[in-house]
Amino acid sequence: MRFNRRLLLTAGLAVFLVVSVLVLLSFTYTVGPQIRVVVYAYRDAITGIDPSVEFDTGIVVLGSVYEPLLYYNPLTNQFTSALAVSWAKVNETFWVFKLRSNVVFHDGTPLTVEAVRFSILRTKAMYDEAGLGPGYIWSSLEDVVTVNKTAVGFKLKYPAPLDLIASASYGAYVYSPRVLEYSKARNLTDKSIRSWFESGRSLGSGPYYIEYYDPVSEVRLRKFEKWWGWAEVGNPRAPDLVVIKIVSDPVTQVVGLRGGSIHIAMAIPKAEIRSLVSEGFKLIKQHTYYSYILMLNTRRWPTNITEFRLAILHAIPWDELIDRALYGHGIPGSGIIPYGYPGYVDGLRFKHDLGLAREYLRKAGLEGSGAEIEIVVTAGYEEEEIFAMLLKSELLKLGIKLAIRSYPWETVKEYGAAVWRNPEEAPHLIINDWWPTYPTPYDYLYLVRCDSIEWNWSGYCNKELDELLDLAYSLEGVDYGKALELYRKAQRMVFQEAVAVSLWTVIQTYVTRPNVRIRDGALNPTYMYVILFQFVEVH
Amino acid sequence: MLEEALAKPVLRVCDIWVEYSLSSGLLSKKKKIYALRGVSFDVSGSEVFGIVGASGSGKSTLLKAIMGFVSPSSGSIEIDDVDILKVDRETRKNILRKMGYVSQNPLAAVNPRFKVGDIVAEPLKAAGLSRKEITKMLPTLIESVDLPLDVVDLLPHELSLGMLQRVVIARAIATKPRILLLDEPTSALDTVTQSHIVVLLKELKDLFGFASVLVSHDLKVVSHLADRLAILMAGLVLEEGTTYDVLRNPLHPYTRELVDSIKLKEVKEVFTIDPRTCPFYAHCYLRLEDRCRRIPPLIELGRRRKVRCWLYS
Amino acid sequence: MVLAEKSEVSVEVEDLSLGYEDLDSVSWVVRNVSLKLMKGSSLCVVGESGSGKSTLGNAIAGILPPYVRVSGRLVVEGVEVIRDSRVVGADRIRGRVVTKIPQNPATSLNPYVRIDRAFQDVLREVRGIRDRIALKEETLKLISAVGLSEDVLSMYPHELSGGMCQRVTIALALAPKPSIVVADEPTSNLDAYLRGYIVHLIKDLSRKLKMSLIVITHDISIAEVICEDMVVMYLGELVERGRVRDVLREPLHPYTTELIASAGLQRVGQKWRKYVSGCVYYTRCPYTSDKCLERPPLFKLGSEREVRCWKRL
Amino acid sequence: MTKRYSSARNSVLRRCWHRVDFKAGVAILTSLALIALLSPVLVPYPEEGEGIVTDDARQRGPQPPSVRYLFGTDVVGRDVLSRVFIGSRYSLLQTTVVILGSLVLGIVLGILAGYLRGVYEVAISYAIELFILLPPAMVAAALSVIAGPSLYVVAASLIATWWAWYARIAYLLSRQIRELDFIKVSEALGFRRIYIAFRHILPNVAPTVVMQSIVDSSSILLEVATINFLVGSIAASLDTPEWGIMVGYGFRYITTYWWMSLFPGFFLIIAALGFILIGDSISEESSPNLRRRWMRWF
Amino acid sequence: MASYYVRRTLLGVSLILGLLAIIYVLVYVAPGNPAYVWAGKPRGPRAVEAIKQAERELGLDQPLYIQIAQFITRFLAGEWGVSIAFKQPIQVVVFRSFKATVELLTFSYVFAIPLGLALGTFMALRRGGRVDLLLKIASSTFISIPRFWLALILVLVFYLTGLQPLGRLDPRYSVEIKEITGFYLLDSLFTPRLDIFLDALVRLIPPALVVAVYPLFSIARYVRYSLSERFYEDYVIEAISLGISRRVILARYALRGTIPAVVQIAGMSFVYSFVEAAVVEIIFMREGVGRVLVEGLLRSDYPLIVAVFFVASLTLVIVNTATDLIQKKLDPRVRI
Repeated sequence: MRFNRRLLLTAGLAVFLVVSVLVLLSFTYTVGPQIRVVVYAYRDAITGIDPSVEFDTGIVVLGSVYEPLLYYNPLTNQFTSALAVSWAKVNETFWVFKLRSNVVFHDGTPLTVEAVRFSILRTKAMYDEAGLGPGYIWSSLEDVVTVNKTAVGFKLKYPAPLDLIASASYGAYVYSPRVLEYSKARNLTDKSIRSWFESGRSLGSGPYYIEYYDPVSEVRLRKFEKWWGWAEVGNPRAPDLVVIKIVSDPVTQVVGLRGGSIHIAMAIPKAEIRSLVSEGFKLIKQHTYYSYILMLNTRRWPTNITEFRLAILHAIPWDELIDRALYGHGIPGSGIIPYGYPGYVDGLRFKHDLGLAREYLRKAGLEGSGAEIEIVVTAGYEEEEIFAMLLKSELLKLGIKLAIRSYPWETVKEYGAAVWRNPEEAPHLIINDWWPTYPTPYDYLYLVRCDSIEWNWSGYCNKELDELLDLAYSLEGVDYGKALELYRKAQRMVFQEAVAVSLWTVIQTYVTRPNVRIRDGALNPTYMYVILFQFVEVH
Repeated sequence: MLEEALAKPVLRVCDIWVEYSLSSGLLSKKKKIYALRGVSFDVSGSEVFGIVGASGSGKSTLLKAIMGFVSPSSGSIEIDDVDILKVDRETRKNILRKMGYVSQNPLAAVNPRFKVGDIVAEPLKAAGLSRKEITKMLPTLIESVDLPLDVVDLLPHELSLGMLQRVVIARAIATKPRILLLDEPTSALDTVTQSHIVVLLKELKDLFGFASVLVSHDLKVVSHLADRLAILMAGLVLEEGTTYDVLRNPLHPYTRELVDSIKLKEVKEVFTIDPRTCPFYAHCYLRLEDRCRRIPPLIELGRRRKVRCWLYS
Repeated sequence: MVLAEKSEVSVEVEDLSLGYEDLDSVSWVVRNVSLKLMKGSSLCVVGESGSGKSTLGNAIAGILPPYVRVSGRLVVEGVEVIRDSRVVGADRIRGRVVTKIPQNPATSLNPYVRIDRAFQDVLREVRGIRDRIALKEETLKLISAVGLSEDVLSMYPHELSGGMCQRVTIALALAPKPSIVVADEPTSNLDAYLRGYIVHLIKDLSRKLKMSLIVITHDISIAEVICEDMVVMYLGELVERGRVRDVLREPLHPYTTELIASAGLQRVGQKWRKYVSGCVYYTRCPYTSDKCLERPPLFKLGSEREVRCWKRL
Repeated sequence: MTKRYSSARNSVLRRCWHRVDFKAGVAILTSLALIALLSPVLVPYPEEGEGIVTDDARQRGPQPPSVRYLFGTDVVGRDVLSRVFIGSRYSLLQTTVVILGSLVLGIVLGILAGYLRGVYEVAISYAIELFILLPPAMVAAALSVIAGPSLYVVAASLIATWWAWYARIAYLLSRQIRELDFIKVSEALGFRRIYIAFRHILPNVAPTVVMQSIVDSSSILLEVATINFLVGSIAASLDTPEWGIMVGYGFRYITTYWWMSLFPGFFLIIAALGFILIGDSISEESSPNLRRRWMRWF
Repeated sequence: MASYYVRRTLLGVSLILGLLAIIYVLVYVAPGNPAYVWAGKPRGPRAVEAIKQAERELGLDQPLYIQIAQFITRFLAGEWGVSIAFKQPIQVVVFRSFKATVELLTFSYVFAIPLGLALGTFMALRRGGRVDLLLKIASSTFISIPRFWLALILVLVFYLTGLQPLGRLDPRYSVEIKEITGFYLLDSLFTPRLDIFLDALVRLIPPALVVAVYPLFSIARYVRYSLSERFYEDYVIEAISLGISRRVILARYALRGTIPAVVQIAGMSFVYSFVEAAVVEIIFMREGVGRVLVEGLLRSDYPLIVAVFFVASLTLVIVNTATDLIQKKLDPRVRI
């Protein structure tokens, strides 16, 4: 067997070569500095990191890189200072914010009044000019003016709760105007600024800066030593390197967490949490305003019949929902504003009562008609799917056939909005998962306004309700309490019409490795999935 | 009377040129290769005209041109005084039905998924005969080629090559054609089967009295069947005459070698053919220096005897 | 292995049967054949396709496929190849003692390499020549022995004509310096014109190199030219054996008669007769008697003549 | 020598019957086919199999395999065995539809390209080359975005790419066949081209292509499943008891309820193996050299 | 000879153009609103204007053939647009992940192809024997296992053992490595750091294993089949009769004709794996083209889908063309 001998010889030689190369290389081996690393497994891809435009998952990155003027905690209803140390409403349409003095941006330039003006006007302009981003929150703003070197003034067109707006989780970030130079842009809305940001650069004042940015797989944040707040936070164990890993698969999150490739996981399968905790992993529960809202198509037969809608809502096994779909990690919905949010009304709930449902069905004249309806859910959201399956089996008892269609989010959105163009094309039921931009009840009730043709998937239009909402909104900056009262009233109207109900509000769970500690300040319910890493300790 | 009938050709092929264009490249010019260079002959009455040539001499192309499988670039092919290259498609098809065609490889000549009966019946069907008439005619046809009757229900792969060739012949004579074109009918067969087919063809010719053109590389086979024959090389007719004359007195040096080859005498192999010179130039033992470089004309030596060699000019 | 003392016998076949396995049956294609070939002599195995002559030739050349079944004995140059229903020594003779000239020259050359590479493989592997210059010299010697020029060496097989290919395969078969060459239908895929050339080439080379030659053919006229001894096979059985001269002058078996007649394109023999067990030739034999229903033994007529026919009795 | 185009096909099948692997393949596929046909009466919980979460199921919740629930129950309590068995209908039907669709399309277009000359040949053969290049999963993905994901879209996109393979075979074969004498003779006899294409070329082309499709069927099954897994798990209703989707669905719970995706995956493999065994036997038996017994011979 | 290469390349180019046209029709002419997506899904007062602008840019108001022509010119000029979902230029998004996928696939195939060849040859030589039977069953089973299922089993194994190298590199190393080629195995050698190399290698092996299974066994099966056939080719029998050794017959006679087809099979499955490897990439937390495609799908990112589609098909055209050229090189008879 000469053939084999030669093969063996060649293989041996190859192995020898490889080994010798490796040995040679090992001489050049140097040990890198030991650094604190935290790997945070996030579920979705990052959709952008332009602080003025980003309106989606990019907040996970932006939250640690940029800072607004204020932070707001709705649970305690308290503002804390961020870049502004103090603020005051001078009159209904003029606010003044005093800036922190020792702040520098990531390129070393100091925070100035001009920077605030630049950032906020750009955010507003991006929306006004190109229709992009969350700039509409500044629609009440007329101009930003310099009061003095350290104080900035906001001139409004009409009264608005500017402290809330300035603490919004989207669209309120401040960054250095030097970006104009870096990107060689000519004006505020120049595309080159966007591409400068999106290519993975940051110019904020936060505790971390972006070192590497790949929106599909990972983002690496480096500790910004010159951050003003390190002394205040007093966390010597804060990570030097934060890796935000996009781990879309929950199983991989578990596997990675157990094996040590992941330190903080936010999408652990709910069924898995208990056993992980028993193994010593730490569980952190976070209250959120992330709600799943069921919307009923009011422009298509048979859901255009109010009684029929009521029948469906009474067929939902409400008591089972949280347990079955969320494994207990949720709060039952009431009305459409989530628990703990301004404007929340307790007790706007339906009961699981098939008898009553049959009654309604008879009233609708559809008993035993074998009506067929369809529900659209977002693919990959197991809670929605389980809900749909439960509903399906309950409706079957009423003789109603429910077809479940699941689509990617973008498609769901198209189907939802179709209710205005062609109601027959839109599904009878559709689930929208929703969280607020800045803490106003208007944000939720916006879902059922006539002019909200993009998000009002019920196709519900009630001029009276719209007027009520407009009034409440205009009162927000003047009399917040009165405004809330009106919002509650509007919510009751929606409830009676049975056009949209909140199914549940999510309790977000994070599971961390034992050597990672998340301090209290790291989580804020208005910042979805954001962990402020300056409050994370690595042991 | 007889003379007259014989003199009136059934098939007259006149100065046929066939060219293939061989593109050696996208950018380079197309090369033209002539498969046939001005071939003429005629066949009359119930005569068998043989064409002998080595592979690549263009002999199969000639039959294909007559059948219309390849179209000549110039020349005329007349059948009963009608030039089939000039008539419209319908007329041409009708004329072609007067011809039978037997090819070299019986395996390729029949549809392997047809039963023998269907294969033989195909020309009858094309002629527009009814099913009844066809079934009536089939047994006689099958018997006329010495096949047992039960083959009609067999598939081609269940027959031997020799039997299959008989099936092909049966198909060719099904419509009682005026002309039978035989393209190397025996070259794929072994000697025993070969002799059977040759004998069969002779019998059939006597029985039906069709004219035929026989093409083969084997002078032996051709000389057995043909009344007259032509020697073809590189698309040129080198010699033409009655079989008797050619075999007894071969004029062209190539013909001489061919006659020798029947007796398995040692002959020279022809390697290279320059299309611009006399095709046999490189191998001719009688080479007449300069003149032979050019292609000699076809010289007529008496009645029905032609040769293409400078020797006789 | 002990080489038998140098004897005059080159190939000895004793009661050899060869068959191919099929699903659950064996089809025997060679049945109880015995023959002897003396050193330096030449033998022709003649028979039509399906007579098992190629299988016999392959057995002698030592290339039996793995699904073959054997019985009897085969000794080639003192090496026992087949013994006790087993192939035992094929790899000892193949390429060392025996080589084969294939039937189909065009497909028998490695299409992926140039001709010189094919020669080098053989010379290096079998003759153990490693030196590049020696390789080149030897290749040239071989190629010129078959009358080819040097430029063939740099060509690929598909660029060669049929006759050239056949000559290359002949040269390849000579390369290992075998003492026996088996030529399997060396001319069946060639133009009639070239047959004589190849036949004479093989004959001359075998004489010159003092090799034993076994020619397998269906054409008895080739046997006449090339061989001294002759074996006629029909359906796997040896039906006649003798000196070529004697056989041709006075064929004893009706099948031999038919073969000779077919060489002259004459036809003898019966049309179709139902097969019965007994004489294999019963179906086609013109002279049958009741005796033919029993299998005839091989009658010995003198030392050199054998025939399997009752007629001789 | 011209190749023989017919090597008695029925005898190939007859020969296959003597092979153990062929029998095993047939046994696997027959039992799967039976399961598919009879599943509504065969399975203990047909309703759950079709995707309905019955009250019973809700009561029992996810349970590991046991005597009562041989394959366990899924995350909402449905019997996995019922789902897998009923799922065989979807998976096998989808595979069959894809094979038949691409066969018909491929053979017809291939013959047209191979027999008709000129523009048709150029256009169709270019289309063949082009469509072969489209990765089926990508086409499925793109179509799912456009037309909304469903099993039909997956089947359609597979047909859209797979036909080209069959068309290529049919094209090359019929291009060879059109040069054969019996076609030329038929043409000379004056038969219409369409008659020749269907009477002469189709019967000679179809068996080879069909044979190839049998050999391919395992790849198609797996490709269907893979696409369903990829596209389906992001974009099809989890009600559908298709194997690929079920594996994808169960995959989310693999660390806790491993039986949810293990069993449908297992059936997928068995089915693919069945197709492979049959395909292998056929391709070995239809080749004269391979069907013989073999030992090392040189 | 040279003209064959020219013609084959021209065919390749024409196929690329054809592909672009198909992709355009598939993605842009379909229902949905490409202009809206192209404009970045704008809202607010100026949205309508922005969409109009995008429509003009895309030429959606033109007849179809002009649209296609415009699309092709735009695409070939490198204007692939900006990813809707990720806001980055598409070239950046695609090629970043492309490198990772190519690294994974190349690594798998570098081992799978020779191993498959060797295994197939081994089986062909022992066809009918017990070893062959065993290997045949094994390889049939292995190619019956869908890739996602195999990955899934691996995940289960990892979960149970608790050790698993996920991702492409330890995060610590990822800030130290010098990105030169984008292939970490090479970059770590350029850096040069042995520990990084080993880390990258260890993390590469498990996913590569999953990816390699299919090509390995399908090549082995093909080689077994085609080699066994080839042993009966006239020229192989002739070589046997001349007494040439098995080694030479295998290498220069039998395998020679098998290799082009093997290259073709490997090339095809290599490109098809771009998408199929997505599962593996997702599970092993690696970047990759397939993953980008899936993410793009979820967000109806038309320009991105088009680009991924195109890159994959382009690779296939290149691989196919290369295979044909190799085939021509290996088999002098090929003529088109």
